[in-house]
Amino acid sequence: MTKPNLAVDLNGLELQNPVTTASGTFGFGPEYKNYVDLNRLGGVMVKGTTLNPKLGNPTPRIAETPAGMLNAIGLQNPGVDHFLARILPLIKDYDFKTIVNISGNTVEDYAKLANKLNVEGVDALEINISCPNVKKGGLAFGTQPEMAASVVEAVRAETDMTLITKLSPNVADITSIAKAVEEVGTDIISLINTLLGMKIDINKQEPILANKMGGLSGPAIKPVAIRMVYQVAQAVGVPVIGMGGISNAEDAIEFFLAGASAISVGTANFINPEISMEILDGIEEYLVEKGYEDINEIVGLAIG
Amino acid sequence: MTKPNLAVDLNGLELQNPVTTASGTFGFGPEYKNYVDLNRLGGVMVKGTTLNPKLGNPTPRIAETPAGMLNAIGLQNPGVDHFLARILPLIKDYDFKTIVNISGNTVEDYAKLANKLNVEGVDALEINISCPNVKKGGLAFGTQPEMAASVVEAVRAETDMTLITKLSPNVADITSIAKAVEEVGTDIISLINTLLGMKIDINKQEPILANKMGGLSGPAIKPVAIRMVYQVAQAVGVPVIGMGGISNAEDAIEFFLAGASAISVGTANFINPEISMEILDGIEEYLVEKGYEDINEIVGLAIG
Amino acid sequence: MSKRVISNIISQEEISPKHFRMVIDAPEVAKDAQMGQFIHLKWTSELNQQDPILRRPISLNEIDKKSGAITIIYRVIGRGTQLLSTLKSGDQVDIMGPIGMGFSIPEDSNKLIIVGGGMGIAPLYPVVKELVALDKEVTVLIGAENKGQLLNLEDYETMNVELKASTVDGSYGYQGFVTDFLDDNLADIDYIYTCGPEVMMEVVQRWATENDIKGETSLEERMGCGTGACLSCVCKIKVRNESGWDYKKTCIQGPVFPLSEVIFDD
Amino acid sequence: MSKRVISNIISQEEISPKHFRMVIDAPEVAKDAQMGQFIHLKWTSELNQQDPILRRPISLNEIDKKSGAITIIYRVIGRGTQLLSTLKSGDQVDIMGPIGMGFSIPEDSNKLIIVGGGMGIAPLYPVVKELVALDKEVTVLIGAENKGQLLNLEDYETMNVELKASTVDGSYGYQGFVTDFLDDNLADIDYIYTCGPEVMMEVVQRWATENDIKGETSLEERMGCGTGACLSCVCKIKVRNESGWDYKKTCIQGPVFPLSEVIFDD
Ligand SMILES: Cc1cc2nc3c(=O)[nH]c(=O)nc-3n(C[C@H](O)[C@H](O)[C@H](O)COP(=O)(O)OP(=O)(O)OC[C@H]3O[C@@H](n4cnc5c(N)ncnc54)[C@H](O)[C@@H]3O)c2cc1C
Ligand SMILES: Cc1cc2nc3c(=O)[nH]c(=O)nc-3n(C[C@H](O)[C@H](O)[C@H](O)COP(=O)(O)OP(=O)(O)OC[C@H]3O[C@@H](n4cnc5c(N)ncnc54)[C@H](O)[C@@H]3O)c2cc1C
Ligand SMILES: Cc1cc2nc3c(=O)[nH]c(=O)nc-3n(C[C@H](O)[C@H](O)[C@H](O)COP(=O)(O)O)c2cc1C
Ligand SMILES: Cc1cc2nc3c(=O)[nH]c(=O)nc-3n(C[C@H](O)[C@H](O)[C@H](O)COP(=O)(O)O)c2cc1C
Ligand code: FES
Ligand code: FES
Repeated sequence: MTKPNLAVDLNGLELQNPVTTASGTFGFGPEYKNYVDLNRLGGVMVKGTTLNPKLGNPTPRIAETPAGMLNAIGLQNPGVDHFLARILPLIKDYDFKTIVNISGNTVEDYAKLANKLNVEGVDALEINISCPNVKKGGLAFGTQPEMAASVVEAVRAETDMTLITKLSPNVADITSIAKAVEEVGTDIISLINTLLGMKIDINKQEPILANKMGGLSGPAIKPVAIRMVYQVAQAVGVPVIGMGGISNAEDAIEFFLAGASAISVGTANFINPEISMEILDGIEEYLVEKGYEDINEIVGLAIG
Repeated sequence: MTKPNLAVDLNGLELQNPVTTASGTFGFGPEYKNYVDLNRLGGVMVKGTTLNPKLGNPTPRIAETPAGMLNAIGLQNPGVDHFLARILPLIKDYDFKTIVNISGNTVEDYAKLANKLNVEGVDALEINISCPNVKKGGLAFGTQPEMAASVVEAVRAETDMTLITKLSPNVADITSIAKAVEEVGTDIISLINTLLGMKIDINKQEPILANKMGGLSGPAIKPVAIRMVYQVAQAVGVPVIGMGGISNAEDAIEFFLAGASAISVGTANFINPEISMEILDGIEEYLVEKGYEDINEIVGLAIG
Repeated sequence: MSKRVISNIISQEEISPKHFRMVIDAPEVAKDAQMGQFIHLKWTSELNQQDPILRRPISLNEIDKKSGAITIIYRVIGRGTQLLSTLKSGDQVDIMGPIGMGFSIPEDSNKLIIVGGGMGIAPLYPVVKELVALDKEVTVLIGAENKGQLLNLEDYETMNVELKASTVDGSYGYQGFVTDFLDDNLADIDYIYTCGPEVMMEVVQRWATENDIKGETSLEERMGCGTGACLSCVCKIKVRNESGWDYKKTCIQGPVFPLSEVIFDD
Repeated sequence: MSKRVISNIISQEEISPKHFRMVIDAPEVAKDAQMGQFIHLKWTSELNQQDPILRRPISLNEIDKKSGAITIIYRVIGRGTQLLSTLKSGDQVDIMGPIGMGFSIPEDSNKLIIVGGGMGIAPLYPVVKELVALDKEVTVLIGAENKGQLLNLEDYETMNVELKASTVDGSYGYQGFVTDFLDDNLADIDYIYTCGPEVMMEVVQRWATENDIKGETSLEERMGCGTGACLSCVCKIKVRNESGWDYKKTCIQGPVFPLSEVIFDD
């Protein structure tokens, strides 16, 4: 029995396997080195990075919900300069692809970030368009096709690096956003980011999160994520990285069948720090069991 | 200890208590008579009713998901004429308010339904705007303010009955839809309907639902529902009926604190057929424990 | 009348790999239960346990009205049945039941046949018991993967019935499918009861039609409410209307339907 | 080094209403564990169990490096601890640990004091044991709602420490708050260790500052990952920068911090 091929080529971004870790849930990678053989990961989407350091929101920053959790971290991060000077050197020699998740409040923020990150060691940028556009009253870039496209266009102008655009699920028609960012040159689309949610403490009679609202992640949102991957995979020509609630290999396989060419593991890392490796092994087992020689064979099989 | 007041006046629709059952999850009411003292319910939103009888979708029509379920019933119902002739007589003498959930594929459908349902025994209409607008390529009415308003306006023109507009959560900005339907005369807003989702059978490599996609309901969606109720309660002046994942009294209280004046129990009826009564009792206990004399005192307490 | 009760498990045993027999103390359910009805159960009495969230429909395999015990036999398929199988005597389950329209026995029938395949044998056992009690001439045809999965085999062996069994692996009886027993020698049968995989029931239906034998079949569909409210469990049943069929609710209008009226095509 | 292990429960007992002591066989964790560190645990070894979904951080109350056993003491607060409390000897839990920066003992300190309130007494017990082993002069001040909640009380009573206890209901020792013990007679103390409700720690911090006593405190924040990745657990710690503070991760940069550097205001 020969081992099935797990390598995927995402429009030029070559991953040794399709298992990546979702931004904000895996730090910069080394946080998990006690639990995971980092060299076996396909890619790591590092914590959302901004132009200047950000302190983030007050605590409580997380709340538990049925089969999920809310987070309102507020993009706490040391800023792109610190990332380049202090963190990138620590991670660039691992075998995983280093994908930097970038966030801004203006189109210019994104462009400047892309410009700064146009360096060796960074393999791709993941553009987080779920951020509020301060010039549009805080409406998230990712909720309107034109705004989403304007960000990607500005980033594209700064770099030839592989661009992944990460879509927000808080929209009526995810395909219109996907098509808009494809048109202006994104190489890959990743989805989904978190659903906007809230939880109230009925004793204190106030929202649990200091920020009141937060992003819902975890198994609870998987059906929404699968649906959106399924829709987007049919609407665009670029490859899709699927995420949202993936907690085991079966979940990951659902995403491949729905049309994802690679997947990201998010909240599940908190529940089982070793899960990314278990998922990788489980995907391989599934392929062997079903007689496939290549992971790419199962991508989109449930479409039709 | 005097019993706290549970009666609520929703812009003219007077419910003996704020516990109602969500459309499509409680039949017409009598389906639950073995389990629930129907006369103790505040209201029953009956199964989505259309102009003509509908057979609905092929099976499987439901799938289980983490802390939730998907459904794609396809609005199977006997049609409004049958409802009026055969079903309304069976339920109109119960103490609960009979609220008819109406669905259409054109604005005219809704108007005709409202016209026919303008009869004694029907206490209010709940306009389900999550349906696809066939004239707009199947885009759901509830995803655009103008389309949503056009439905409510047409219904308003036909009847003086209390109108509840039920919002779809599959939108970027729920408040813009809420404001649009308030402007054209809805008396009450109910939310949320289901989130669009999907599940794939990894052995058969195809979607589990015959209809492929379905509506996600149950505890999984509660954080999204709470967030939307919280947003809408602040954006509009009309009362809000909250629903989405309510499975016990604590969940219901979260919705009141978020700004709902009444609540609907949906999927939880399947899990525990007696739950609506347990929720009613639990709400009363909470009020007593915290020393409130009236349910209306806690509405919106978490806003601020 | 169907009701909801939290009930104690009297016993649970693995009768064959992945196949379990559970006896539950549920006098309120047993009292009203009829053959062919089912219970809709949650594997735990803790309803806030949301994983999995829905109840599971399982047929009544035995109804002991005197002791108030009901017996179910089930196969571990997925998470719901797997969790159910971890329970022990003394643990509790949350039951809705008895639910549905059960089997009936036409007064004028004397030679009756039972055709059960796999887990479909489970709901048929109470029918056989009843027929034997009524002194009818009963032929029992059952088939499964292997001997262990021939449910109630030992019971049937001691009963006054004509028993034929088949296994796919040949570990007991005839090696093949239970439908292979359906030949012309059986054409003088008055009435047929069947339950099993859809492909099997289709064959039985065709044979019954050809031989002009009436009968009943018990169907399985995914269920939400178990009360007739959610419309998730519908099956296609022939009726006299334009399209020739209508959707009926398997939970309360079934699970037992006249064999000739079922349309197997979903 | 922190690792993930599925471990057997050796024993669990309810030591006071809603308060449980659990002993777990976890040699891999015990081996590296230091006083003040914690484990991040899931109440079941079945990770697909998503209700509740997150792990729970609990301090190490005893570390037996020889036998490989670790002990935790916890109070039932919500669903996670409630489910934990249903487990019995032989059941399994899923542990990540040991995690975090523990307590340290400054070499030049001789008179040390422990101030523990409520569940905050739990992580302090290993410190007292260590100090006593090092022949330091130790004062132990503990306070709780009632006698049953004075954790490790019997242990402290047999140890060579100056022990003062308070209860809110007066069921043992002084009736009042543990911080009432903090008077000028204690001003010759070298070093202080504290853990408890935030209001208590604030009082202790103020008193320590006034009397110029250095020390350490252990904090609690809601935790996601327990690895330093998610940034959910941050607390405000004084640093020399423009704003005078920065967020530090309670999980891996804490839970123990220098008492004077903590800003209690969230
Ligand atoms: C009226 C009726 C009587 C039944 N009697 C028996 C019986 O006596 N013994 C027995 O072993 N099984 C019986 N079944 C089938 C049994 O309900 C399923 O095997 C069980 O629900 C599977 O649950 P799971 O969590 O293990 O599987 P999963 O596949 O994880 O379940 C996922 C979902 O699909 C549903 N589902 C899966 N298989 C079936 C099925 N065959 N029929 C209906 N829903 C299904 C589940 O209820 C659940 O909602 C009966 C079904 C019906 C409708
Ligand atoms: C480093 C550390 C050590 C701890 N040591 C102990 C100990 O030894 N004994 C003990 O009884 N408790 C200890 N706690 C508190 C313990 O973690 C909480 O009581 C527990 O998480 C409550 O879980 P629950 O599901 O019962 O409560 P719920 O309120 O239902 O939990 C909901 C969420 O809030 C979090 N949460 C609730 N209370 C706290 C809290 N006080 N601190 C952090 N997160 C919380 C939970 O982890 C969960 O994510 C410690 C906390 C930390 C951070
Ligand atoms: C604590 C936390 C922090 C996150 N931070 C970011 C971030 O900085 N940038 C981003 O694009 N997504 C962020 N996300 C979203 C995840 O990357 C992912 O899209 C989402 O959680 C859905 O996947 P999951 O359900 O597997 O977690 C964060 C999620 C969590 C739970
Ligand atoms: C099986 C099923 C059928 C439903 N049918 C309708 C319907 O006909 N009309 C409607 O407006 N909503 C319908 N809904 C949505 C519910 O009324 C409710 O808005 C939604 O399920 C969220 O509440 P829950 O999470 O408590 O179930 C249906 C939901 C379910 C689960
Ligand atoms: S299971 Fe709901 S109608 Fe049959
Ligand atoms: S718990 Fe995730 S960083 Fe501390």
